[in-house]
Amino acid sequence: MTSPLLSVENITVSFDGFNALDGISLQLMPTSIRVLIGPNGAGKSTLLDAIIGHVRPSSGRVVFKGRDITHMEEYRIVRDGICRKFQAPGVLESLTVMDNLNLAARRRRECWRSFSRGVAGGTYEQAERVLKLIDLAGKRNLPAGQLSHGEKQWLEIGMVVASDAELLLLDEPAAGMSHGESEQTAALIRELSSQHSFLVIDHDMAFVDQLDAPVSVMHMGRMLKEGTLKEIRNDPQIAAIYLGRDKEASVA
Amino acid sequence: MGHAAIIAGQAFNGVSVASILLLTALGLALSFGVMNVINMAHGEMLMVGGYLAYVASRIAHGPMAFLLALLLSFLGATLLGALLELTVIQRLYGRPLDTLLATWGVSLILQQGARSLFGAIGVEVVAPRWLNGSFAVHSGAFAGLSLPYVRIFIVALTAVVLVSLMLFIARTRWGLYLRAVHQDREMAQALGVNTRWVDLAVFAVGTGVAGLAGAALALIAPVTPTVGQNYVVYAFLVVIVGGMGSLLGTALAALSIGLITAGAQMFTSVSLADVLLLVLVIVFIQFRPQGIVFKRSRVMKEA
Amino acid sequence: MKKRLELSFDAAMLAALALAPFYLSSYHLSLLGRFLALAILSLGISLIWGWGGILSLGQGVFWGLGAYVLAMHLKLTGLAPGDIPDFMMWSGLDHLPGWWRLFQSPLPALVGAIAIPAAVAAGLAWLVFDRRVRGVYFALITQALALAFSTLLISEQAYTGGFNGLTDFTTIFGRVIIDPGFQRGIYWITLATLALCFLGCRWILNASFGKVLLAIRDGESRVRFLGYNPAAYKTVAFALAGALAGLSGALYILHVGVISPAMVGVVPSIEMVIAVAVGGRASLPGVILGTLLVNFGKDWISSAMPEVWQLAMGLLFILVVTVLPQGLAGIPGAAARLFRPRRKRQEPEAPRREMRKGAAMAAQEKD
Amino acid sequence: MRSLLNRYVKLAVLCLCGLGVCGASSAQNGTVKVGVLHSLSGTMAISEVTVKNATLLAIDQVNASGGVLGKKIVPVIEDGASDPAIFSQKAQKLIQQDRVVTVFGGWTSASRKAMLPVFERFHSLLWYPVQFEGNECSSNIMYSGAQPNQQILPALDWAFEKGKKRIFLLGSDYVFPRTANLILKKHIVQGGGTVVGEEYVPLGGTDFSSIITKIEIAKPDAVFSTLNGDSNVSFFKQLAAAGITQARMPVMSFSIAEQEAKSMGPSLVNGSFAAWNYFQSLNNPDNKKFIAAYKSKYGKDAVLDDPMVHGYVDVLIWAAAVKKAGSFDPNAVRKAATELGWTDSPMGQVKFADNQSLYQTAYVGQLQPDGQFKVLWQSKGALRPEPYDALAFPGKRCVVK
Repeated sequence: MTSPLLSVENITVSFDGFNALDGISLQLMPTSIRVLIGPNGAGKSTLLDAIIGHVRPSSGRVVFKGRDITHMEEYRIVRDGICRKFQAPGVLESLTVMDNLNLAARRRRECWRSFSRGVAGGTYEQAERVLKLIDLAGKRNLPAGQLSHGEKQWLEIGMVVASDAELLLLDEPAAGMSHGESEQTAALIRELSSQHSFLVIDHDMAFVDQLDAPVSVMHMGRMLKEGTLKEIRNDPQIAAIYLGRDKEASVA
Repeated sequence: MGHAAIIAGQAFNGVSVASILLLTALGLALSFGVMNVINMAHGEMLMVGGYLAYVASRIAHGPMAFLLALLLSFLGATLLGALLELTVIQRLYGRPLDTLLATWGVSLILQQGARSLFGAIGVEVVAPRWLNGSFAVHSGAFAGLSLPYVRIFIVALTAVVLVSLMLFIARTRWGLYLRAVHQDREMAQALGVNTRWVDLAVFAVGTGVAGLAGAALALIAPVTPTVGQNYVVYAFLVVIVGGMGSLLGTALAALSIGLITAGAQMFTSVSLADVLLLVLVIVFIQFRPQGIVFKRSRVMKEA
Repeated sequence: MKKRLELSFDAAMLAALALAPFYLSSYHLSLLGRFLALAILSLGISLIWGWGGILSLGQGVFWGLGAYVLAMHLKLTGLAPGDIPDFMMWSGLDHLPGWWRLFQSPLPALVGAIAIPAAVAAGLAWLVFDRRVRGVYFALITQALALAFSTLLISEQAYTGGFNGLTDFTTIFGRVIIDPGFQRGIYWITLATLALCFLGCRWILNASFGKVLLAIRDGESRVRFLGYNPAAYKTVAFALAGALAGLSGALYILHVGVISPAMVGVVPSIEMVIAVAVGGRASLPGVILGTLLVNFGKDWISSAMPEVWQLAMGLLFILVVTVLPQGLAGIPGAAARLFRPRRKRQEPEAPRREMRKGAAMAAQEKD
Repeated sequence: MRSLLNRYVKLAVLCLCGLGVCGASSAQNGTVKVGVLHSLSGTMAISEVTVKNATLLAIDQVNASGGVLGKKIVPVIEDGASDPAIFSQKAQKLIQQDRVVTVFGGWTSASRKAMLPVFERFHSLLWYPVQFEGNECSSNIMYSGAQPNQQILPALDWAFEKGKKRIFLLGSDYVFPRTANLILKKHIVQGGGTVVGEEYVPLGGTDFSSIITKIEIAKPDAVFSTLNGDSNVSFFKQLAAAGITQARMPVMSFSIAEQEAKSMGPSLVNGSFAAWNYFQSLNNPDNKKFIAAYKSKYGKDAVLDDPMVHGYVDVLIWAAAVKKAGSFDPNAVRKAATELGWTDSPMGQVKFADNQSLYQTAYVGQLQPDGQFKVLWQSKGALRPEPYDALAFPGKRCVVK
């Protein structure tokens, strides 16, 4: 049996006495996809925050590739191989599409190595490859700020992919996308899962269905259930939570 | 004068310095917390308040005239603040650094305006007779201690303003709106809070309180076109130390800065005490970059 | 083709400036020289503010450090052996403090004038940026620093010359400063230094460093989550700006012959920023132009109508920031947009985007 | 495109500079230009504008009496903006662009120190009207303001005469107070007194609470104050609020003259003391004429004080020296000025000593409710100016080339 790529062990995160994450655990194998769903405020984004070091858990630990990364600096965690796409599109608006990808693909990320003009071997090819993958080759020299909302989402997924991290955290990658776009996104993620692992948050059940991956349901900072989407859909307890609290349940 | 009297006297001096700082910083902290705007012309609101108190003291006479002056300073500075918000600040929401520069421009214009109207030489507001003299202790451990009534008045005024602002925010409907906008602007907007009005009101009231500070300051110092500049840099430090948008944090920060300054001035020169203060602030943010009072928010938005 | 045209313009510009000693009066040449020295400082401000999004209201501190270090050297070279500077005498000192001796010889003084401000800038920046304190907070801290620096200079009169500052320099590197030929030499040295700094800045901004800096301005957290350490990049940028400021200060006093606390405090520091804003904060040629225009303008207005200067300055601040955030360098672009048909939807959407960005920044400030 | 345009603009700037050269003016026949360089903006404008007015009054009077050497004097007024670098820049402009024959101006020592190298480089002459800390002696400056031995030390003599031996030194944080206090300390100790405290506040400082506590602890016989400008108002207000009266602890100020007293409101400083070389209340015919002329030019409510009268006297002495030398050459003029002999002036008899500073009388006055000083004491005749105090700076001597 291979060891898990990521192992979240019993993590608690509290804000002013309120536990956003309440002793949560999660394991993720290499080259696998896991989907996180749950009503608003369940702590999904906070879990991603905790993994990548954006918030610090008050107890528990995060282990990545056998190393405890709970108290590592964010940028070191990223250099270690975890990359995240945030909920709101966060492309770098005054850089061109290509520069966005180049920055993400760069391996030499230390400041003192940033004064050379040339791009290190492989970076450029990597960026080119991703550019084709996300279908923005025609807009390579456009400032990212001028892209449409869907294109920005794609570019940001592209940046995460270009970073070549082993674990990619995607927070609502399909939000605001048309039906066709989100289908394409799901296909892309499935395709890439042969090399990367994904932890995906999304509300759009059609999208989750297309990912065809195990689903974990979160509620009030706890892990409620894990299983296939079908199992989850048929669980009366989960239906109650969704129906009772969240209109989005109607989508499911 | 015994040691106890000296220490008590200096502590009181620290509190009285802190009071003016707090009155100045309250508006800054409020508008920074709610609108993410730092108004570099805030010091000039102090100056405007001072000049209005001067004008009022010229027009009205009698024992209660100074209370009228306070009212006039507050209202005048509030109106000016509202005008500033409508003409300049409003156009620059979301560009906090540019707001800084534009409001610095406003402060230059206000200073020059004051110079043209009142002259470069400071004017003086004579304290009302009931504030003359001081509260003196003649016997016991605190013999020799004397607390000027003017300073006691300033401390009391600050306490009243602070408490009423806190009550206003905690108890009234407008306070509720304010807290909502402070926590999540977009959500508040979606829930039907008119954020434009909240912004305007917060900014105007904040400058109004600074005007009050100016009138209070006029009791112990001359009103000059540049009087605000002396205070506003320290008020900025108070906001940094206090944490964004927290009245309690601002009050604690003002108090600590006042007391530290008063303490340091006893052992070293006034200039070195100022330098020491800045060093302490930089050391402080190493430990608490978010300030004394900071609520960790669940809303972690990312750019 | 376009590149060649640009290059020839660069050369023409440089030639026009290099020949200035032959067609400008001695007074105007000395003005131009000191403003060119200031333009070096402006390049640094453009680096941190225009590209890195770091607004510093305390550049006068680093500028002043450079100026004071060189001024100390100049003061020492003008002394008879065993003598101490006059202000030390009337402040009650009877011998030269040890750390003054550091700058006795020219090389340590020249290196110190650049390295000391750079080191101080780096130290401050690291302390602050590593704690993720930035934006408005950083601007306010640097402003307090400018105030503290000038207060300290004034109060330590025995070591710094106090309020009067340091003045009355006679020789440098064995040459007599007041010699007109030497003045011309200083002008050319200033111009050459400015040209070199300009090229240097352009080079590092075109390298990945510049891209990362720009990226940090757009979204600091985003850059951090791409595996970069923004604090390190910002610290390096700030140290570079500090070095440029120090160099600028050192050259400036060769033209002016005096450095005093009044030239390094809160108000001069913010005037340095406005010159950059007028020129266009993110355009290197723009900031040089802005610096020359604002300073010549100040010289002219303050001669013609002194009381108007402060009003003009205030209006300039407001107008540049609200109407012309790109500064003069933005005028050609704005003009071009006027004559070209507008893109659909792009224009009306812009303010809303700003607003959203503002809200995000508000939440992010000091995150 | 953008950068191209920038370059055009830059070239345009250069052309403008070039035009500036052609526009450089030169003196016409029948007139001669003099520079008047004071801060008309910034923190020092308060004080310096009045000196500028007095200087202009004197120029008017000289012109009215036919000018000098048959030429009308044309003042070129420049603003030093309270910034030493600008003082140096404008001094250079006056000498090089406007080709003035001499310059009247400066107030702070910082501005004088910044201008000094310029005047030495271009061999021009500056007339400096304000009392200062001494320790300077340039052949290109005429120092008409008091040296320490003409203002501060006489005040100390007077205090000792009155039995006030425990002195608290308080000043704004800049060069004049610090150096003045250094000299005072030596003389206080030598005269058998005690320095019970020495404190400085940053220029423009308004909070004196800690310092007043220190004064209360030290219990001095008198406070010697070299506070500048508006800080005085704060100090006196807070002193009064703390219940300290002038009768209990008198303050001797070296920077409060009639102007300051007027703006502070005389009631605040009533009863405090000051030492100067001129008070508006001096009773002599020249002073009466001077006051009348000034009021008719600048309004009935105008008050006059020491630096103003120096700015006025400087012009008159310069004109006399030019006549004596028969030339506007700075070198000839400064020589002639030291050889003029005693002249009557609003401040009594004065003359320039060979060290280019002014012989003048010291007065101690007490502020009256009407804002005027009552002269309590005056030195025995005009005092010889000593730029270097013999006790504090032994072995230093002023020799003008």
